[in-house]
Amino acid sequence: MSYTVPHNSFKKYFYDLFNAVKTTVVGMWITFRYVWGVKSVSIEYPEVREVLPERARMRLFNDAQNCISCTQCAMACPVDCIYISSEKLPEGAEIKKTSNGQSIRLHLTQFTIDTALCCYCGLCTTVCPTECLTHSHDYEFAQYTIDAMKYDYLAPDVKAWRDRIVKA
Amino acid sequence: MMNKWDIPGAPAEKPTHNAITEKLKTDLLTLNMGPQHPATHGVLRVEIKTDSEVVAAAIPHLGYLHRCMEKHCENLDYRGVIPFVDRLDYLASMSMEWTYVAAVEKMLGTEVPRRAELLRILTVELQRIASHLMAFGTYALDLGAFSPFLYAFDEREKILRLFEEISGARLLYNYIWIGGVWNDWTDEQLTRVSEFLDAFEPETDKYHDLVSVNKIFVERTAHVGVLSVEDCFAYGATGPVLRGSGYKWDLRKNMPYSLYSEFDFDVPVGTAEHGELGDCWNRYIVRMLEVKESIKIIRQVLQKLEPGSVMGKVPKIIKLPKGEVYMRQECPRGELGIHLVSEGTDSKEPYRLKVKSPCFTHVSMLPHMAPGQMVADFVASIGSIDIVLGEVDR
Amino acid sequence: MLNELVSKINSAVSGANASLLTPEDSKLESSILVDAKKIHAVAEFLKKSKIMNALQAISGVDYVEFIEVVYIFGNFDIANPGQLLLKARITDRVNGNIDTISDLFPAADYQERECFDMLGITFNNHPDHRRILCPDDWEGFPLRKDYVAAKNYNGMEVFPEGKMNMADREFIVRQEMIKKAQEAQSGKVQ
Amino acid sequence: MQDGIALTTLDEFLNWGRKNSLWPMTFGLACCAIEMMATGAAKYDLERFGCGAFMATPRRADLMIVAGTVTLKMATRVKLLYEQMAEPKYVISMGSCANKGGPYWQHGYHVLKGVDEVVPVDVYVPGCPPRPEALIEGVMTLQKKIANERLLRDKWVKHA
Repeated sequence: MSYTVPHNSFKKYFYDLFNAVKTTVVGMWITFRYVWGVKSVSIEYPEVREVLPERARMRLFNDAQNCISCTQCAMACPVDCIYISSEKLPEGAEIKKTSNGQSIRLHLTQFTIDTALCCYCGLCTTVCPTECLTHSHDYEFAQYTIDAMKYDYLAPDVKAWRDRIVKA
Repeated sequence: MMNKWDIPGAPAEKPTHNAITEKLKTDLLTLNMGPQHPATHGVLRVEIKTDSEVVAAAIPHLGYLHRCMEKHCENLDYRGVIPFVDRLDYLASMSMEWTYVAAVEKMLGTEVPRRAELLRILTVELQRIASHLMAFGTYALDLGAFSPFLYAFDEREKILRLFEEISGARLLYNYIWIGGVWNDWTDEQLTRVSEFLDAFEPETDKYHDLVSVNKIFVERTAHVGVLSVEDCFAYGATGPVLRGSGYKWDLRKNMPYSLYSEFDFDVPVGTAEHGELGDCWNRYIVRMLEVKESIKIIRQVLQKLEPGSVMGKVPKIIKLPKGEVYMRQECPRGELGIHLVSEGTDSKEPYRLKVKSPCFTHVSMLPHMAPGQMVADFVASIGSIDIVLGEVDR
Repeated sequence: MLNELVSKINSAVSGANASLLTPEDSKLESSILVDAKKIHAVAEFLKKSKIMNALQAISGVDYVEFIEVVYIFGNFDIANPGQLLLKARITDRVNGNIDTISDLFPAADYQERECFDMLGITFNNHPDHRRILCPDDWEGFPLRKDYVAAKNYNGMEVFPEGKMNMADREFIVRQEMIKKAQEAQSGKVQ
Repeated sequence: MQDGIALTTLDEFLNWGRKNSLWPMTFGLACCAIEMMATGAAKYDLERFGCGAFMATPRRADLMIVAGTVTLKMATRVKLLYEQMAEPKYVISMGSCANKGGPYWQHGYHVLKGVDEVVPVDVYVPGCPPRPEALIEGVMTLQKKIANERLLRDKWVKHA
């Protein structure tokens, strides 16, 4: 790597010339070696997909059946993109249980997440007591309109959606 | 012999270039570089006044990415600030997070478990490698070499994959939390880190062969954009810019924070092997040598790691005592400072959060560096200070 | 250590009125408060006596009664590294001004411009006193506590209603109102 | 078959050409620009979709990928760049910030709430920042849109 520069200008001229050719050839050789023997790193995306790590934070998904309307996620959200509202259950109504045994005392009337605002920081999922709000591994949801980015997790088609996203 | 060429009517001497340019009076031409320009690393706009091809003055215009981050932080709780600090220097999010978190922890007086501190050092040094790889790739791209960009990104992707496994995101992690780190690394992941380092170390030599000693690269960068140590102090430059000028200053060594005093590593300064101290080549080589030091630190971290908890005791709602703190840490681009002011324990939000960003300081040196350079050299100068506009404009 | 520095500043610069600000909590940073009119002389003293050799940042904090300009100096001396928070207070919110120190520390040039842009403090004798982050025709100083964001800039709506999720927020508000009304009603009935 | 076979086939041919040579403009704004660069690099290789030739000038580009936060100061420049592009031109809004202001929507006094305030957007890619695959998916979504364009038919065939 190091070399001493000859002071004689005539020698220096040829040394520079030699050096330029040498370093260029070395660089070209490094690049040329990639032609053979180096495994291709490209992932041919639509056909081959990279397996995402378990913790990957992609689109949010709320399993509304387990939601107890505690609004902790909406409070923790630094960008306020989660909108929840709920009302009291009518008296005498059956109190359902979540999958981890907490009782649902409020009737969830709205659970909307605006994914066009979400910053995918993961703060909402860590505070969720029933672990119903999770980051799914679904990142392919480019849209033609901005309104399609707002997801209502109480919509009637959420069942089919759930089957697609939550690969249990 | 009537003249040099033996042609009647020809002048005795060949007119020199300087003699012509001295006679010629040209108007200053205003060139607008940016905000959309491939060489300005984002949305920096530099108004250049050129005298023919020589830059006479350069006036940076900032604020094209002013995202009001400091205003936002005044309206968020202390945990919610972390995603916003991430987005400052998006190439070194881990370092940004740690500086902010360290400031909060200093005010809170939290004890951070030893394993968490070591993991923080591990991630931050990996991030330093990733960030310097990016600097290497884009700097070569600025100067016309494309393949180093591909090689650098290839290695960077491996680090990002590790980060994605532990934190869940590729770029903006939200991994270092107040009191510790979010997730623990498994032994399998730690072995993969050491495997990565073993494979990556020879690659750095390849980069030296490919770029550092390449005659074209050396000619473009040596003796270009020279900054003396006095200039650096006057403008408050830190990080690789200060070290490239030959001043051996690194916060990790000179004012050790966290557990850095336990580690054995070197502070690389400009070698002046090509060019002179403080020029673009030396600033570049400091980054490349720092990558090796980071590898050294990570190896030591891997030896020191012992099982344990990764999260200290932190109250559920964080409220800080009245007062302020100024926290400095060595980030890949220089010293990041966080000036955090709290308004007493009845408030959940920071009263003021000022970010002293190294890139902002370095951009302010451009008007000092530019005069007398060719326009192409000016591009090399911008690349060598390695700015990230998210941090400059905040 | 800071006590010594305070007495040094007071003896070197007459009228500086330097005083030590110590927080109740010992973990936090102490700082030195000086008279705003003497800031240039104090900075000159710090530079000449080689106590601090670089300016790191100029931060401004808007406490509503006064605006505090915080000069953050760093000593990049390997034998004696350190940092110092030097403060000056400005009570006039409309015409608040302070002397520039950019002739001593060129780093102050951009930092002071940022401080002017964000908090509206005028720096006297500054060579290039313009806004730096916001556009030149921007109104107001964003980091002041009483700042109200403009609704329109150059014909662009800053907070367009359609994008603010008003319906969702209204939904929440309406639900709360219904809840309150129900509670009030049930209270009456009982 | 009101449109006729010839025009349909011609349209398809034109769309095929357009959708497979989308040259984007080198136009990075913020964090998402890094992911855009990663998409162009070796691992994800945007070139496979005929979309990897990043042009340094808007005059030669077909596609503007708005990658990052658009501030009010930058908004006029984005509009200028869009107008400098030659027809046909398409815009992909990449990431939360370009979609709707992203994390900066609430107190962002200097942030434009979505790039669609100044330029027409064809495809919105969510994510903060989106994964490179997500950007590729956005490009594919745009290609789907281009494949169904009715250039000649809309021009020459009069619909009732």
